[in-house]
This record gives sequence, C-alpha cells and structure tokens, in this order.
Amino acid sequence: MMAAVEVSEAEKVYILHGIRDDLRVDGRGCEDYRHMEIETDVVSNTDGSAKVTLGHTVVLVGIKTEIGKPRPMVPNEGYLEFFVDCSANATPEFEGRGGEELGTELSNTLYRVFNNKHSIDLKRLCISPGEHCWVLYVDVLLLQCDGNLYDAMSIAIKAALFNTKIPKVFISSDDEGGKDIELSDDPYDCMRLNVENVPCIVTLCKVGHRHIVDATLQEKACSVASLIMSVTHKGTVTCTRKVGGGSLDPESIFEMTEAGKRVGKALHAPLMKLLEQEESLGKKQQKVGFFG
Amino acid sequence: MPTDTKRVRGPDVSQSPSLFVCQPADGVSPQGPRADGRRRDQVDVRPVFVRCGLVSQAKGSAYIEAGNTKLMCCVYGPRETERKDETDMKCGRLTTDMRFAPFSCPERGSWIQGSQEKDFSTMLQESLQPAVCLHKYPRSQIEVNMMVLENSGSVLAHAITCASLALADAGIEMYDLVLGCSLRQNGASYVADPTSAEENDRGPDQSRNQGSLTVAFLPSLNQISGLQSDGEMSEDTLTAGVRTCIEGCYKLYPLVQQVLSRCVSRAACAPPPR
Amino acid sequence: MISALKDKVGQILVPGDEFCCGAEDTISLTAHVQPEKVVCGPGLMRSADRLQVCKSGVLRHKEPNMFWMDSQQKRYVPTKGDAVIGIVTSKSGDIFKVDVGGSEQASLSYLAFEGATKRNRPNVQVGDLVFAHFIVANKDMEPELACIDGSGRANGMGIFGEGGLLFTVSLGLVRRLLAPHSEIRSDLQQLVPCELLVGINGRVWLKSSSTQRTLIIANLLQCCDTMTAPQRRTGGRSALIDCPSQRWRM
Amino acid sequence: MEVCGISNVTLRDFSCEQSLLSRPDGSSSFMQGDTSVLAGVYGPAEVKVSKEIYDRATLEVLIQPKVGLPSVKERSQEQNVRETCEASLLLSLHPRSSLTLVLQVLHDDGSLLSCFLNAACMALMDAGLPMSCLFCGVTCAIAVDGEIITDPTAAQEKECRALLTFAIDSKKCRVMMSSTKGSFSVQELQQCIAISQKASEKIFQFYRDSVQRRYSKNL
Amino acid sequence: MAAGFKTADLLEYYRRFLKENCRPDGRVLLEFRPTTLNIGSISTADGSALVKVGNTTIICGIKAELATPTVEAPGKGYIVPNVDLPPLCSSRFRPGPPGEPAQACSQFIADLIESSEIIQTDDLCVERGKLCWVLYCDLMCLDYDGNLRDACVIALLAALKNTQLPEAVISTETHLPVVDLEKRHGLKVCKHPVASSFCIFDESTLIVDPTDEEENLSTARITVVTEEGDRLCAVHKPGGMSLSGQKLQECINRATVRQKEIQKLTDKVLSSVKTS
Amino acid sequence: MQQARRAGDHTNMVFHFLLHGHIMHTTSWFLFFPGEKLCSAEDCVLGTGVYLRHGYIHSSLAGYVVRKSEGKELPMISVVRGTELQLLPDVGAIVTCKVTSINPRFAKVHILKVGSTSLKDHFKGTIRKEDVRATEKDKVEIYKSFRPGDIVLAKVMSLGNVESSYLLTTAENELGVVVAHSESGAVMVPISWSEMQCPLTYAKELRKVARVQAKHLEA
Repeated sequence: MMAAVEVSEAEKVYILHGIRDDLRVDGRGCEDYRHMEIETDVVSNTDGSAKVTLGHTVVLVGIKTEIGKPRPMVPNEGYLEFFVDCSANATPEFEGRGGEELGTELSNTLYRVFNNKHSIDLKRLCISPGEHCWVLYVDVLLLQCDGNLYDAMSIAIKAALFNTKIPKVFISSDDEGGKDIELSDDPYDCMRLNVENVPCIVTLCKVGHRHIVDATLQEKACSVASLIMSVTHKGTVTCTRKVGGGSLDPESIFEMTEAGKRVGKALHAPLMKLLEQEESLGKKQQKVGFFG
Repeated sequence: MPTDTKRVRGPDVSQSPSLFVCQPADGVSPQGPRADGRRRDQVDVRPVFVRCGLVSQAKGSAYIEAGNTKLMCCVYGPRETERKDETDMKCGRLTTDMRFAPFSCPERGSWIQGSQEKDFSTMLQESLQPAVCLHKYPRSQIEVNMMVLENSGSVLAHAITCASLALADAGIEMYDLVLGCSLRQNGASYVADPTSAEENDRGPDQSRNQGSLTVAFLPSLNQISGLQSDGEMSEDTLTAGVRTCIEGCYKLYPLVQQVLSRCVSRAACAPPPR
Repeated sequence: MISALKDKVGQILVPGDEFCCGAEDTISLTAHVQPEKVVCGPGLMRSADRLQVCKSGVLRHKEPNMFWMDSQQKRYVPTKGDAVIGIVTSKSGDIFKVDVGGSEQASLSYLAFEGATKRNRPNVQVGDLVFAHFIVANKDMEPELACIDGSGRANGMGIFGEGGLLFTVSLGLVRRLLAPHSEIRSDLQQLVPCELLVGINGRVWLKSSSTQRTLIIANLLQCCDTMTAPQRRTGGRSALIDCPSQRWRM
Repeated sequence: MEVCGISNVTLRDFSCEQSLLSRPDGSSSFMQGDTSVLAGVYGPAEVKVSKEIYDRATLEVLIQPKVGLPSVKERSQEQNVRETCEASLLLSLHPRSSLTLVLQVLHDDGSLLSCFLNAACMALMDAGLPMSCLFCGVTCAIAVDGEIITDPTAAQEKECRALLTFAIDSKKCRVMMSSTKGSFSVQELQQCIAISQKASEKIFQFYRDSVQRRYSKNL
Repeated sequence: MAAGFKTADLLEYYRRFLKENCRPDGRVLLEFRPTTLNIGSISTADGSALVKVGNTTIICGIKAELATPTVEAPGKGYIVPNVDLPPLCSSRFRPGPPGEPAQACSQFIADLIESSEIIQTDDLCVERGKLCWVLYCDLMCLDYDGNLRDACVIALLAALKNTQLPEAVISTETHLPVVDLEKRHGLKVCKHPVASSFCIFDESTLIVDPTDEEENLSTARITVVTEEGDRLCAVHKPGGMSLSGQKLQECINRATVRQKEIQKLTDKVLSSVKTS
Repeated sequence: MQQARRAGDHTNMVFHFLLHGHIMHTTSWFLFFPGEKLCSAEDCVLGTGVYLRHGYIHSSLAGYVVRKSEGKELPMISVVRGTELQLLPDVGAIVTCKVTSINPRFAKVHILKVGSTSLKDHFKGTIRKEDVRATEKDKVEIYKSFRPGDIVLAKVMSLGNVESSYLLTTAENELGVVVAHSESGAVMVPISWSEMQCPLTYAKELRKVARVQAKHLEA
C-alpha cells in the first residue's frame, strides 16, 4: 500500500547485515533520524502551516480554522478534522486509487493519535456550548516520499498547530436574545494553542532481528512489519499500530515500544526549542515582508 | 453531500431519539463490579458463541457472538484478481471489507462506508495477512467480508477471530489461526473484552492512563500480527496490556479449536479413505 | 406457405407475424412440380414448421422462392461476402483491426492483400480506409476481412481514400444505391461527375472536383431517405446551381 | 370519458414517430394523451468485458426522469422494461454484444410505465433488432367505486384505489409483465387483465399503422 | 449423470428433475423451503427479525428517529425501507452502492408498504406539522440463495411487529422534543401481507420459492403478495416469458395458502418471544 | 499412551505429544488446525496442507493428517480436508472449461472445474491456436476446433503473465471438446477425432474432439 521501491536480494542482504552491526547504508545508527528541516508559516492563506523535510521526504501541513457546530455528544468542545492528500508528484504510486487509499489510512491514524483528552485542549475551542466551536481543518500534503511519512507528518502537524493563530471572538446578545459572533479585527489579537502535549509519531521498522527508526524506502523494503507509536513529551503513548504484512513476536514488540518511547520523548524538547526560535525569527521576517 | 439516488430516501434530517432523553443514563462506574457481573483487572472475557459454515454461498463463513456483539464473516475466493500487477503473479491478495449494519449501533449508521469502517477494514487486513499463505494463491484474491450485526464492544478483536475461522472454514492455507482480544484501561484498573458502554466511558478528566488496546495473536507461533491502541497510556501499561490480551487470546483458543473440529468433521468433510 | 407469403409481398409485416406450413403445401405439390423450399433472407426465421417475421419492414420476394424483409436499419451486422468500408484502428502481430461499424472489430490479415507475402507487407497505417469483403462473418466468430477475391486479385479492394469524404447513410439507402439499376446513382451521375464508393455497412466515400460539390452531394445523399425521387432531382439540381463557386468566394 | 367493461376499451389519443433521432440506431417518441416518452436504442455494439455474455447480447435500459437524477423508482421500472424486452428480443442472435435502450420522460400525465413499454417496443423495431414478438403496455386504474379506467391520466391515478400495469405480448396476448400498486381482489385482477388484452389489440394495430406510415415511401 | 453433467448443462439437468415433478433439492414443484423466524435478536435496534427461507437469510433491523413531517402530509410519519445485498451474501455482489436487484427490491418493499397500508403512517405522528417518527427499516441479506422478496417481506413484518417506540412528546415549556426511552409502546400493524414468489421453466413448469440457481435458469419470475381475506396487494412480474391466466391463478391459490402459514408462524414466534 | 485427539475430542493437553511424530502412525484420524506442529522435518517430507518452519512441519489447514510411505523413503505428510479442496488451477492440472469466444488466433474459455472439483469462481483461460493439437500445428484453425458454448477438457500449461490469463492446451488425444451443441441446439455425438454429428439433422460439424474415456463419460 505504501509507496515501495524494488530492492534486489543482494541489496537486501547488504542492508540486513549492516543493520545487524548498527550500521545503516547512510551511516546512521539504528535509532538516529536523518537530517530534518522545519519551517513554519509557509502557506499564506492558512491560519497555521509548516513544512518538514526529513531526508528526501517532504510534508506540508496547513491548518484552517472555521466556526462550526459542536458534535452533539460533546457540546462543549471543538474538534479537529484531518485530511491527507497524497500528491501524485510525490511518487507515481500515489496516482489514482493508491494515493486515495493511503490518504484515508494516514488520516484515520491521525484521528486515533489525537483521540485523547490531553493532546489538544478541545474545550478551549468551544465558543458557545452546543452552538458554536472552532473546527481545525488539518490538511496534510505529501510533496515527496522517501519513507517515514508518519513521523514527518506528525512533526509537521505539531509545528503547524504551534504556528496556528485563532482569531479572538466576542459573543454579543442582540435584543431578541439571539447571539452574534464577532471576530476580532486585529490580526495580533489571537488565541494560540498549547502544543506541549501534542504527540509525535515514531515508526519503528523491524529489520532482521533489530529495529530501526526513520527508515528509508530501501530499508522499509527489507522489513516485514513496523510499529507506529505516537509519544508525548512525557513519554505517554497515545496510539500504537502495527503496519505491514508480517507479524512480530511479543518480546520484540516490547523492545520496540521501549525504544519508541525513548526516541519519541527525546524528540519534543529540541523541536519546541526550534519552533520557538523560528517564531521569534518569523515575526521579524513578517514585518519586513508585509506592510511593516 | 450529493443525494443518494440508489436508496429509498427518507426526510432530509432526522435525529436519534436519544438526543432528547430527559435524564442522561448513568455512566459506568470505574470501580466495583462491571455491569454484566464480570471482574475488573482479570482476563474475564465474555462467553463466546461461534459457528462455522452457516452461509451457503460463501467458500467459508463464521458467526461469532460475544455478549451482545454479533458478527458475521464470509470468505470468497480465491478468485481471479481483476487488475493484476507483477506481485500478483507470485502472491495472492487478501482484501477485507468490514461494515456495520445501519442498526448495529445505538445511533443509526449510514449505508455508505465511513472512514471508521475503512479503518477497521485496514486493521483487519493487517492482522490477518501475516497468517495467510498468500504465495499459494498466485493471480488471485481472497475476499474477507465482515458484517457487524450488533456492536456491543470489542468489535475489532472479535472480527479478527471470526475472520480467521471463516478463512479456516474456507480451506485457505494459513500459517496459524488468528485470535483477537481487546482491553480498556481506565486509570489503574482495566477491563478485558469491554462492552461498548465500557469502551465509551471517558472516566475522570485528570486520568492520564486511559485507552483501548486490541491485539491480534497467532497462538501456535506466538506472534503478534496486529496491534492497535489509542487514548493515553504509559509504556508500562501498554506492555502489560499486550500481555493481558495475549492471555485473553489463549483463553479463546480451545473453544475456537472445538468449533473448527466440529466444522471439519461435518458430514461434508468426512475423513478421507484410508 | 409460399402462396400465403406471396400474398403479402410488398406489404408491411411486424415481428411476431407467422406463416404456417400447413396442409396447403402438400396440395401445392400437385399443382406445381417443384420442391417447396422457401429460402429465408434477412428478417425471416424458420422455427419448426413455421416461418416467423423478426424485423419490421416490407416483405420482398425474388424468384423462385426467396423471401426477405426490407427494413431500414442503421446498425450494420456483418454478413459473409459483404463488401464494406472499414477504418484501420490498430496493428497487432500479423493482423490489422478494422472498425466496420459492427459490434466487434473485424480482423484483416496482412497477407489478404493482392501480391502480399511475408516479406512484402502492404503499406497500411492506422487510420487508413480500406475497402474489403467479409470472408468470415458469423455470430460465434470474430469477423474477418480480406482485400482479395478467391483468385487472389484485388478486384477493386484495398486501401483507398486520398482526398475524399467518408460519411454514413442508412443501410436501406446503401442497398438502394447498390441495386443493379439504381435510380439514385443514375440521377447522381447525371448531376455531377464524381467518384463514389459504397460499403454495404452504410459508409459512403465520395470524391468530386471540389470540396463544395462533394459536401453538397454528401448532404443530398444523406437526405435521400426522406425524399421522393422528384424532390431528390430538383433538390439536387438547385443545390448545385445555387451554390456555384463564385457565391462561396464572395 | 373512459368506458369500463370489456366490450369497449377506451384509450387516450396515441401518436408515435420512429427514426426521429439521428445518433441512436433506433428511436421513437410515443405519446398517450399528454404522457410522452422518447426512446433511443444503441447496438448491437461493442460490449464491456465485464458485462459480456457468451451466448447472447447484454441489454441495458436507462430511464431518465423529466427532471433530476434517476432514483430507486426508475431503477425498478428499468428492470421491468428490460426483462420485458429481453423476453421479446432474440438476443442469442447477437452474442457478446451490447444493446442500450434509453428512455427519456418528456411529460408524465399518468400511465407512464405503459408508455415506456410502448416507446421501447417501437424503438427496438426501428433499430431492426430481431424480435420474436411485439409487446405493449396497458395501465388500468381501479377507482374507489370499483370502476376500471384504462390508460388513466395522472389525476385519475391519484384518485384510484389500485393501479395495475401490464405488458401484453402480440403472439398469445398473455401477460409478460405486471406491476401493481394498491390492493385489489382476484376478480378485479382478472378483469383488468382481460381489459388490457382487449386494449392490446388496438395498440398492436396502432403499431402496425405507424410502421406502415414509416415505410410508406418504400412501398 | 453426476456432478460433471451438471456443470456441462445445468438447464438440462434441471429439466430432467422437473419432468419428474421434483427438484434437485428434493422438493416438489409447489413446495417452499423450510422457513424459520427469529424475532428481536438485535438489542441496538428498536425492532428486529431474522428470517431464513432455506439458505436465504435476511435480517431486518428497525431504527426509529425523529423528524419534521412533510408540508404535504403534516399528520404522517415516514417509513423508509432499504434492501442491501452486501458482497458478504453472495459472490455475485460487489462492494459499493446497491445494484439493480437491491434497488428494485427496495422499491418493491416500499410499494408494498404503501399498497397494503401495513402501518397507518398517521400513527407515527407525534405532533401535527412538528414532529413525527421515521422508521428506518433496513433489510440486509446475509446469505443469498434466491427468493429475496418473500424473505424480505416476512422479515419486515416480523420486525415491525417487534418494534417498540419510545414515548415522545413536545415539551410545552422548551418546545423541544422530550423522549423517554424506558416507556415504550408497540406499533399497530394492521395488515399481514405475505409474498410468494414463483419461477417458470420453459414456458410451462411453475415452481415456487426458487433458489438462486433456479432463478437464473428460469424464463420468468413472478411474486404474488396476498393479505388476509384473499386480497392481493401486489402481482409483480418484472418481465420474462408471458404467463397464462390459468398459471396465474395457480400462483394466487398457492400464495393464499402460504399467507395463512406465515401469519401463523409469525404469531407463534411473536407470542413465544413475549412469554419468555 | 493413546492420548492423541480424535475428531470431536477437544482437550488441549495433548499438544506436547504431537510435537513428536511418533503417535501418528495409528489408524485414528487426527484433527489438526492451522499452525500446529506435526513433526520434525527429519521425519517426513512435505505433502499438501503443510508448511515448514524452523525445522518443523506445521499444518496450514484445519483437517486430518495423512501419512503416505512408499518404499524406504521418508513418509509424506499431508493435512487434508474430507472433501478434496482444489481451489486454484495448477500447472499440469486437467480442467473442464466452457468456450466463451473464439477468433482465428485463440479461444477464450472459462475454467469451471479443476480435476473433479467445481470452482465457485470462474477463472479465465486461453487456448492458443498452436496449443490445440500436437500434430500439424500450423494447419490448425480455431473455427474448426471450438465454438462458443463448447465444454472442453484441457490441461494448464502455465499461469500466463500479467496481461494474459491461464494458458491451456488440448494437444493430447484425451483432451478437447467433450460436449458441443449443434446449430439446432442438440447435443452432438462424436464420430471421429475431428468431427461431431447432430442427432437431429445429421449435420456434421468440425471440432477438436477428446477421445472419450470411461472416466470422462460422466463429464
């Protein structure tokens, strides 16, 4: 289902032996990520956006905020909607139904990753219970695909959520008891989201008897199964999922969850630091770029 | 949304009566015994009723009932794959389609397959595929069709068990049977094989250890073919949960074998001549 | 039966009309010394002891005992021996696929051209027009065309179509055009000299001295189904006179 | 206006034209009073591999309502028309090919299903497809007082207690298709069938006259 | 003449049986398959029934929801029947929206509800012009072995008789609906229509309750729906070979007997559900 | 120590005995489920319904164990279901198929049966002109060998490639047409290896006729 590359038997043996000795084709260790670049505020007509480049994988996330009606079962919360678009430019396999299927699979996983009370404080997105709330439309666009889509996507989402500015609203009652919603005119008068608890996904690929993080497409072709884990900065796990056509024995699952927690937990601090840096830079840039 | 022209249409808007109930039903209490009398923090799964080979048209079929959860699975094929590529020449395909009957949940569902059903279909596929000897079925596909007749919790876990029985009934070669078990963690305590009320119980807000877990397990080979969790759990809880689910699967194994042996020794499958 | 049939010649019949081979036939044996064997043409079918009409139209008769339904129909159904105009749609291996307007593309072997051998292949391109006749046409088989007759001669068949116009008319009109002493054809020849190739599959290819003339004749032919003979003649003349080349140049 | 009783069957004014469309291989328009249907037939043409039948032609019927998209009701009418056509067409003469019949509603003023059938039959004949017999559609309405009205208008349909539509074949004058609404007694059913059979004679004569008109230039 | 001959010429195989007035599954021509009924097995539905006619299995679940009545009929509720033939029930059906057989059957059921007035839609009105019930009657086939319609009608009737609607009123204070899920009442099912389907082989042989194979080989299908008091509420013949009046009468006679049998069966199962 | 499970005996405790092949030579029927270990790979060779994993043979079906020993070699171990379950046409298998369409180059067929097992889903196959018969291959004409609707016995040559379907051959005396209908619809009688005759009209038609064998008379 996922974009795949053809890898010859000889290449497979080479990759397998390397990983056995903690040496990957590109020189990394088993738990090392590739070089990663993060940019925020990259799409102008969104309320928050980010672009993440991880090796040759490039993911763009745009977040649009809109006022909607709360879900009947949770009238005092807003909600998130995910949509993943697998652009046919990223890899030819995304053309037609292949991309569509992968897109729904990825967005379904995102719903699970955020299906808990702490990732995002949904109550803050409520404007008036039962009537109005903010809906965050998270659109993910895969621009280029070289493995490890899940991790790159989750980091980009966290960065974009960090970057998201939700306009302040005022509720005024008119004479007849009806309610009016007014948006603040001041672009700086906006609400920001606390993204501290937003999890990042770590994908662990079982290759031979070991597991690796941030697998390239070649490495993925040598693996029978992977484990996807979304981990918060505190090390709690909000979603796990086994993907791929193979099975794993319980002991290696336990090893993988342990490694996933460790790697995932460690991702957050540098990421937040980077985002805050970017934010302070971004403001200066913005002043130059726009009306000043 | 475009109007559905292929079904008899009702009014444009209709609402479930449960939205207008005067007093909300009591939540599930996180302590004490469970509503159906089972014990907490024990691998106390519901009694299961299973039958194979009920559907005359299918190659293999299975029906499972756990508490009020009712599932029917049919296996068709191997049949010729319509659009083939190179890998299909070496290896067959396993396709899964899981659907909820419109009346299977407390709220009426739509006929059109939603993203949740697609998600379940994918997870079912990922849990079953490692167990099926697909290389024995080149150029063809094996279709697993699952229908949830009533959802009373742990649907995915029972769907996995049900589908593997249907595959075995169809005589599809498999490396092992696949058994499924679910668990719901709520703070420090957990319930195995949760009902839908227990699944939807969101518990006290401050709790950081709250989530659901489903494991698909190959009992003879001691392999996990499917793992899926959501909510928030510490890594220790997750690991403990996986172990509990494996235990739950082993509890199911004798019954599953019993059902299969009855199905194999049915008149149609009499022992071969010596 | 023959007498019953003969009574109806020239009349309209519709599907479901039947003729019974009853006692009448045995009597007719004494009257005529001939075997009473009716030959069914298109639109007539024999089932057990009955002759059944399966298409609406006019019953026609040809001596001694051939009957058929003359019906107007647009869709062509291949019949063995028919000479048709086809369009080459693809080449695959040793054969060309040719669209003749039927439900299935016909095949045409590259050896079925005059003088063609395995070395000396005919120069045929996709999109070419070909005039050929059916050597196989059967509901169970893929129809097969050839551009040579039994003795290996082209006999007017082969690739053609430089600079002419191909258009479609009703199958009834084509049959009228191809009839031994076709009125329409002779009318046309009197009006304007032109090259005319008629495929029984409803396709007509036409070439005359100018594009305008070609178009006028084509339009005229396409209208023939709904015009009487005098209408046709006057219409044709006025169209050709009314549209001299100067008027177009103005 | 319409008279009940088997001795005298009244139908609204019928009119029909064949070969009026240039693109389809056969076409017809059929009017019963103000109810009007346009029919087009395509084929025998190339068939999709998935729909190919090795020993006969594949017939598809598409009904287009006057406005909007076809719904479940049209789908059920399509089935009625298709299976009626299949029984009268000699489909085995064109194996592995496709026939498509498109029926467009121009105006519905009652007895629509019978008008579909009549338009279909004329169009199939016009396309020159081999048929073993003709068929026609007759609609009967049973009014609240038990009176049987043939070829009812939309207003009469609305007021009636039951509505029955039959397709009658030209060879044996028997019921090929039946579609009913409302409840009725066995006797009423048989009366309606008898009336429809009587009406079919008129319709078949009308068919013959229409074909005669069409071929008048070739006679 | 074993299974091999059957593959080679299925129709001829059937003809040999029919000539002897019996069918390959051992039935005589006008014999129905064993019919079993199970009522109220789905607790998430407001009413449900599972029917087996031979192998053919239909489950009907009824869900009641609240809606505003139409302007044309402010005092009436809605009944929305839909038949689904999921790929699960036979290899003939592919995933995706319902195909012609399912749609035609849905329309048939919808027509039947209207024709026979099983339920007075007035009974579904909560408050005129403001609030009414919608009964979504979803019929799903779990095993498709012919004669879908008969099974659907039995399942629908039984599920309707099993349906318990919660009590609903419009609150005089808030003008919003108030529902009490604990207090429920049954529906008034006025009529008991029963469908009987037949197939015709080779113009003359009439068989009842056809299997999937028999339906495919036959030259015509016909469904007769009868009610108490020998009234007919549908004679549905979608086309196919024409039928003589005498054969039609045979169908009606058999259908009348069947109606009584099924009504008895439904009542028996219903009373056993109530007592238990 | 006859602790092994018989059919219908469901205790789970005998697992460990089954790990060693020594109790399986008894005459009882042992039921196995997918995944269960049968014996070491050193004790038996693999038959059907089994697979090899880490030096042990496991069952891949729910069925009965059969051990066949011929001569001194290791016995062959298989797990079988009571009814023969041939799900796919294998290379070398004899299949019964129905001809769906023909052209001068090949005949397309639907595979209905593999050996004696009827397939629920039909697989597509192709008999190319050069595979119709063993001798005088270049003189073969498909039209003189098969017609749509014929029932043909053939052998699977290969699984074909991505575009094509199963490749079949009838180039053996026992293979070819076994059932064919004449133009008038009657089942024809074979009169030679290349001709069949209609019992009604006595018309002869050309076919690649299969030599009738006792075991195929049923087919």
